Amino acid sequence: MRIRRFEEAAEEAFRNARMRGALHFYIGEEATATGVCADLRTDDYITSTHRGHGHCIAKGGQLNKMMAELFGRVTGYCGGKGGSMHIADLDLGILGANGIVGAGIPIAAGAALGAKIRGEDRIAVCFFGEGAGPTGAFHEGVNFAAVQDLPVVFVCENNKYGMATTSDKANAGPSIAGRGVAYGIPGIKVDGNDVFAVNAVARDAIDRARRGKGPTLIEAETYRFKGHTVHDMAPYRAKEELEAWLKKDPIERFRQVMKSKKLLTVKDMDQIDEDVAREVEASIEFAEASPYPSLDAIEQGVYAD
Amino acid sequence: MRIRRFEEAAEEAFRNARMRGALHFYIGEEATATGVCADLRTDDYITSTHRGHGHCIAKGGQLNKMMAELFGRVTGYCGGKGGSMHIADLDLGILGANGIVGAGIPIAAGAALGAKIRGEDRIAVCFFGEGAGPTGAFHEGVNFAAVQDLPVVFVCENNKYGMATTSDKANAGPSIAGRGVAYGIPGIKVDGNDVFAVNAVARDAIDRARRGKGPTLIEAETYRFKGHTVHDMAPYRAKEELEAWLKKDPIERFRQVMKSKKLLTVKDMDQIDEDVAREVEASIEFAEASPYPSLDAIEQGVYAD
Amino acid sequence: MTTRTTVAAVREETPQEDRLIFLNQALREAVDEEMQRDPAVFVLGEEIGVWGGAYKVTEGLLEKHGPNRIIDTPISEALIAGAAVGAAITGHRPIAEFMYSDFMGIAMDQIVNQAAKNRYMFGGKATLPIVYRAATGAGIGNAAQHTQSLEAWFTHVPGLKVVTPSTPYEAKGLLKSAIRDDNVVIFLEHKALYASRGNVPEGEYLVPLGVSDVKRVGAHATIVTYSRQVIFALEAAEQLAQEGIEVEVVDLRTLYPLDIATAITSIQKTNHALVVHEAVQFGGFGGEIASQIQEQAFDYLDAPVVRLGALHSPVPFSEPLEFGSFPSVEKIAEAVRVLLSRA
Amino acid sequence: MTTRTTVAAVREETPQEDRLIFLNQALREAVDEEMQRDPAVFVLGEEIGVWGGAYKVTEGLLEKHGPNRIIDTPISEALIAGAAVGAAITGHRPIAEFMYSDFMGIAMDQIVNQAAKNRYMFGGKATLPIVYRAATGAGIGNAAQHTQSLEAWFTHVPGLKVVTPSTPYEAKGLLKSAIRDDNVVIFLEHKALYASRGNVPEGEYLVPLGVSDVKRVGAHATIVTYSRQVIFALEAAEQLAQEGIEVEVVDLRTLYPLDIATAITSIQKTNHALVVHEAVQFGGFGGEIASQIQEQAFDYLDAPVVRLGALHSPVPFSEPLEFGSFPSVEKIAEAVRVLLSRA
Ligand SMILES: Cc1ncc(C[n+]2csc(CCOP(=O)(O)OP(=O)(O)O)c2C)c(N)n1
Ligand SMILES: Cc1ncc(C[n+]2csc(CCOP(=O)(O)OP(=O)(O)O)c2C)c(N)n1
Ligand SMILES: [Mg+2]
Ligand SMILES: [Mg+2]
Repeated sequence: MRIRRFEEAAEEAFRNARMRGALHFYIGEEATATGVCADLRTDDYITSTHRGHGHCIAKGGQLNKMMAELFGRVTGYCGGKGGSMHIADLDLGILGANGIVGAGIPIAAGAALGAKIRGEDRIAVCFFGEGAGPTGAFHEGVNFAAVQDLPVVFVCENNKYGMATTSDKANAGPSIAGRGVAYGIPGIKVDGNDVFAVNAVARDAIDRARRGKGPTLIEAETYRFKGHTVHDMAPYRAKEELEAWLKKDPIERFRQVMKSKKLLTVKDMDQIDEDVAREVEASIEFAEASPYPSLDAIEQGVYAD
Repeated sequence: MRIRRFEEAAEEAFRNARMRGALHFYIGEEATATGVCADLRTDDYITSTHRGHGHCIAKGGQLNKMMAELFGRVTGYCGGKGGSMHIADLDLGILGANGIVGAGIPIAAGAALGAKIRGEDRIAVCFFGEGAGPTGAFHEGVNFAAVQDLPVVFVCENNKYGMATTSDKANAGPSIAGRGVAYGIPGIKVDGNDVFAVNAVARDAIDRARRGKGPTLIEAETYRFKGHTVHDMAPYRAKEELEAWLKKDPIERFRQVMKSKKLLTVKDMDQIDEDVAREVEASIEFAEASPYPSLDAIEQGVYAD
Repeated sequence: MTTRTTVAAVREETPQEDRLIFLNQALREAVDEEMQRDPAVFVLGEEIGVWGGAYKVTEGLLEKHGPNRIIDTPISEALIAGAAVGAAITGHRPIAEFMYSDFMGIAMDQIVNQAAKNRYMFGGKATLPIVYRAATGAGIGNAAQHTQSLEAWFTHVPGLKVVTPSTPYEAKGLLKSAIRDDNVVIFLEHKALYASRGNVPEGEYLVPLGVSDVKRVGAHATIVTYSRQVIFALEAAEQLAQEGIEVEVVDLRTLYPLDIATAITSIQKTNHALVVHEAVQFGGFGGEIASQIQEQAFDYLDAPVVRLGALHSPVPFSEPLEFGSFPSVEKIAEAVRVLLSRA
Repeated sequence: MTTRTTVAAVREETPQEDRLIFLNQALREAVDEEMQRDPAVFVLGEEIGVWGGAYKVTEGLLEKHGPNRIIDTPISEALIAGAAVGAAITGHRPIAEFMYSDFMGIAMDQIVNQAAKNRYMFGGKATLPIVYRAATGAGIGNAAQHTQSLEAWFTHVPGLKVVTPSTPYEAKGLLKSAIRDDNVVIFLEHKALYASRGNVPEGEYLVPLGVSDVKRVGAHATIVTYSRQVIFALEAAEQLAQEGIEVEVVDLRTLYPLDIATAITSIQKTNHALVVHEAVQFGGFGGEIASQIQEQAFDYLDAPVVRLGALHSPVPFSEPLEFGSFPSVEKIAEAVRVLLSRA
């Protein structure tokens, strides 16, 4: 069973690493989404960010629909209306990527509130970057979740930067996890590039939420291998810093562990790699072969009737 | 000198206790504003709340202008346009009461930022109720002040209730002061009904801010003797709770200390009491004798030209 | 068009019997009935439980429906709006109360960028049946931060519906329709009307969104308005009747979707249009109404469409100034006289 | 009125020499010059320092003026707006940048309930010289949360001024005037115009707030517009000229204070008015413009004032849909043809 999950994890991690055409790359941070979502049920909820491809795939999102959306085609997740920052798959509990930093936090609290009201054991996971740490939405959302003991896990992906702003210039205090105390909830820091470590911490937090014991605040330390967007060359970062982090590539590390623990052979993993590569290429072909939505779609889907 | 200040303090405290015609009474919480403002310079700034009479008086506000404003007269602080919730006296650094809970917090941070930019040693004090603790404005304001080491003192008046909501239903975590850790700034709890204790804590925080050492978060524990507004009979509070707090009347306690320490005689204090009473009555006469603003004032003062 | 309204009126709006209650009671009944009808409905907001709501709309509902469905929140307007989004998109029908519509400024991102747009951004898949209720308007000395009429902001946001009732009867029927609507509805209750009494029949009835109502029939001029100004307009019409001026009063009731046809039909008859609202005139919703009228009834107009809204200032505290800042019965009557004097 | 404009133009707007620069450069010069001119001026916002601003308006200013006057803030829009209030009321002239006007939803309380109202609520005593800058508008694939045109919200708030430049020349001159203005100015920069080039003279000049500009003279119809749509309107006018239709194009430049007189004078000549903006048409500022036109030029109109704005939806991501959602050169030209065909 664990192996099976790790296989999924691996597969998904690889997939993430292969994502292209996106505005905000998740490359280098795959272990976090993967390690967290590996323990979620299909009917659990996640809210995501502007850097949402990894979360979406880790929760089971379909590459074809994602890629088609990035291309603005009618076959995309949003029929081309949302684009990269607004991909959602409600059937998979993916309540949407979000173009507004921090905005997913109150929404996740609301989804958790809904589950609590219905007395279900579904939970919500809220992904957000450390750049969302200073937003009022973070505070209002986490405080309410803590007051109400809501079944939600807050996962801060601290990749050290929000555009060019370093975490310490954005967030006062020692750490995001350290804020747990202020809200009377557990705050845990974890190596966000170690899928096993993330998974272990997430499993406890998810379990805690499911048992109605309230929210947990996880801070996964990771790094944005690429620039903020496809256009950003990140001149504000030291070359050494990047190189040091490249050595901690979550996927490389995963491969090493798999190999040493003899859970997957290099051959297996290369095979997965190839399969994924093929799948991604197929999704691009799918997207490019898909038509654009027709103009009369513009005013459709605004209101439910 | 200390005595002198305490006399002012006493005088101000008494004044607060005598305020009438207001919407939100500060009665029972006078020691906090008094103890804090006693160490402020005239050129220091304060931001206040919907329950702002005490802050205004403690910072030197004039009873006549205040009372006239409550009566909506042209002689009031705002020419009748603001009312109780919007009294300001910029010459005294009183940047305004505020009808929006939490809104004064970013404004105080801005005033402190301004002082820092000019390289002055002025500081800003931000009063807010524990009900503002959950607002995004609180978080954004305190976080920024901490990141920038701004010369500001955040004073939370925890009077246990925000309308009918108890502090624990509003704020997660052990205490407001306890949040200091999250922002990497000192967080201090103090008996808000003991003017000497408040003054001691405030003096350190003010001094710290003036020396450019950054913000402090003070939580003064006090109690709202009256209902939330003049209309509220506070049926949601236990009679015993109120009685217990009435025993801790900050003014009574102040009188005891003054007497025991022989700093003021009962006679002196009754004298002050009488003077203040007369002053307050005079302010009411002043207000009632003042005319209402003329109708053409409605569109005046919207824009500077 | 007037016919359509009447038909609608007959079909869904005939009072079964006489019962005078306050507008906030009418709203309470709507919330209570819908909560009983549909378990997906719940209420969240500040002081709605123990306190019973700043204007007592939800009084007694905590005792009746419990803390799981009547949820007191901290002072966190962005959270209130956003939690409603999260709950709605996962199958609930939240009613979120803002104590004053002025506080919605804190929640505008969640209301506009999340609630209003999620359905569309997600390709029309998501459904967000949310009602954002708020007390709005001036007239009781609350000063500039507790008195604004901000409906114009919301009418400009695709994905939102905007409802502005003027009577207890409509308040109840419109709120029930809003709660059952699968869209995000901004429901603006004028705080000076909470204590107004009106006839509200026992039991089930709905007032549909998007149908204007002719509140008074007249031949000389048409006043198009909504919310509390409907009451003022009717009083003004009464005064003018003494002078032999017969005014028709059209209550839009919902600003989006907007039934302008009822107003157009009236104006084709009266050839004179006065648009009135309490909100600041400049940039107000009156501009949309007046523009549509002159676009659609241009050849029927004997005079330009005239707008009457609040003066260009925040709402002042001092009583004479406050009452002088927004349209009054006298100002409305005078505006009609001037309008007719022009023809 | 046109005369007044020309006078103003002559007095304050004559280019000294030719120099083609980008609009974001023009804005940078305005900020830089005003910072040198007045030590009370400083800038705060997200990514304005190290990054140089999302659209590079403040690039290089951190190096030049230092971190004390070019202040990178955390992602805290309410703080940005509120800190500007606190700094302004204590003697500074802050320029606060919102990366996208869409994010102002988070700061609406501070902008509307604090910045816009403090002076008035405090009896006209406080002075808040704040410029809130923001990138606005669609057209570069940013999707629904990074593309809105929200000027209508701000024009409806007494205490705010609203500026919407269409060319680099005006962007610089208007921004300098806004920074020197003692009021709260909402300065909306269309992001599709940052890379547009135009003639900007070296050195000091101002473009006053509250003065419209006739961008093209024509006899048959008047297009009243602002921001990027001015560029589209001029292109449409060019096309229509081929067909013998002479269109006059009035650029409002500032929406509050609003110089409608220049447009009225034009319409009294052309007898036909088309109001165009990129914002959603329903509830948009076009309603105010169209209403004032028909109020003031009723007897000169051969046809109703026509409005052309965006369709009723959030801005879609997919390119064909995005471009189809707001007014284009073709749609404007067609609207003029229809307008004239009616007379
Ligand atoms: C409310 C808001 N403010 C500003 C932005 C512009 N913005 C987009 S991403 C970003 C940085 C976010 O940093 P972080 O949360 O750490 O996420 P990361 O990009 O590092 O994954 C900013 C400032 C936004 N989208 N929303
Ligand atoms: C943003 C906002 N939300 C709600 C309100 C309504 N309101 C006014 S005072 C108050 C309670 C505030 O409690 P607290 O901050 O503890 O101050 P206290 O009244 O106890 O002095 C509330 C909810 C408001 N004025 N502003
Ligand atoms: Mg980051
Ligand atoms: Mg309190």
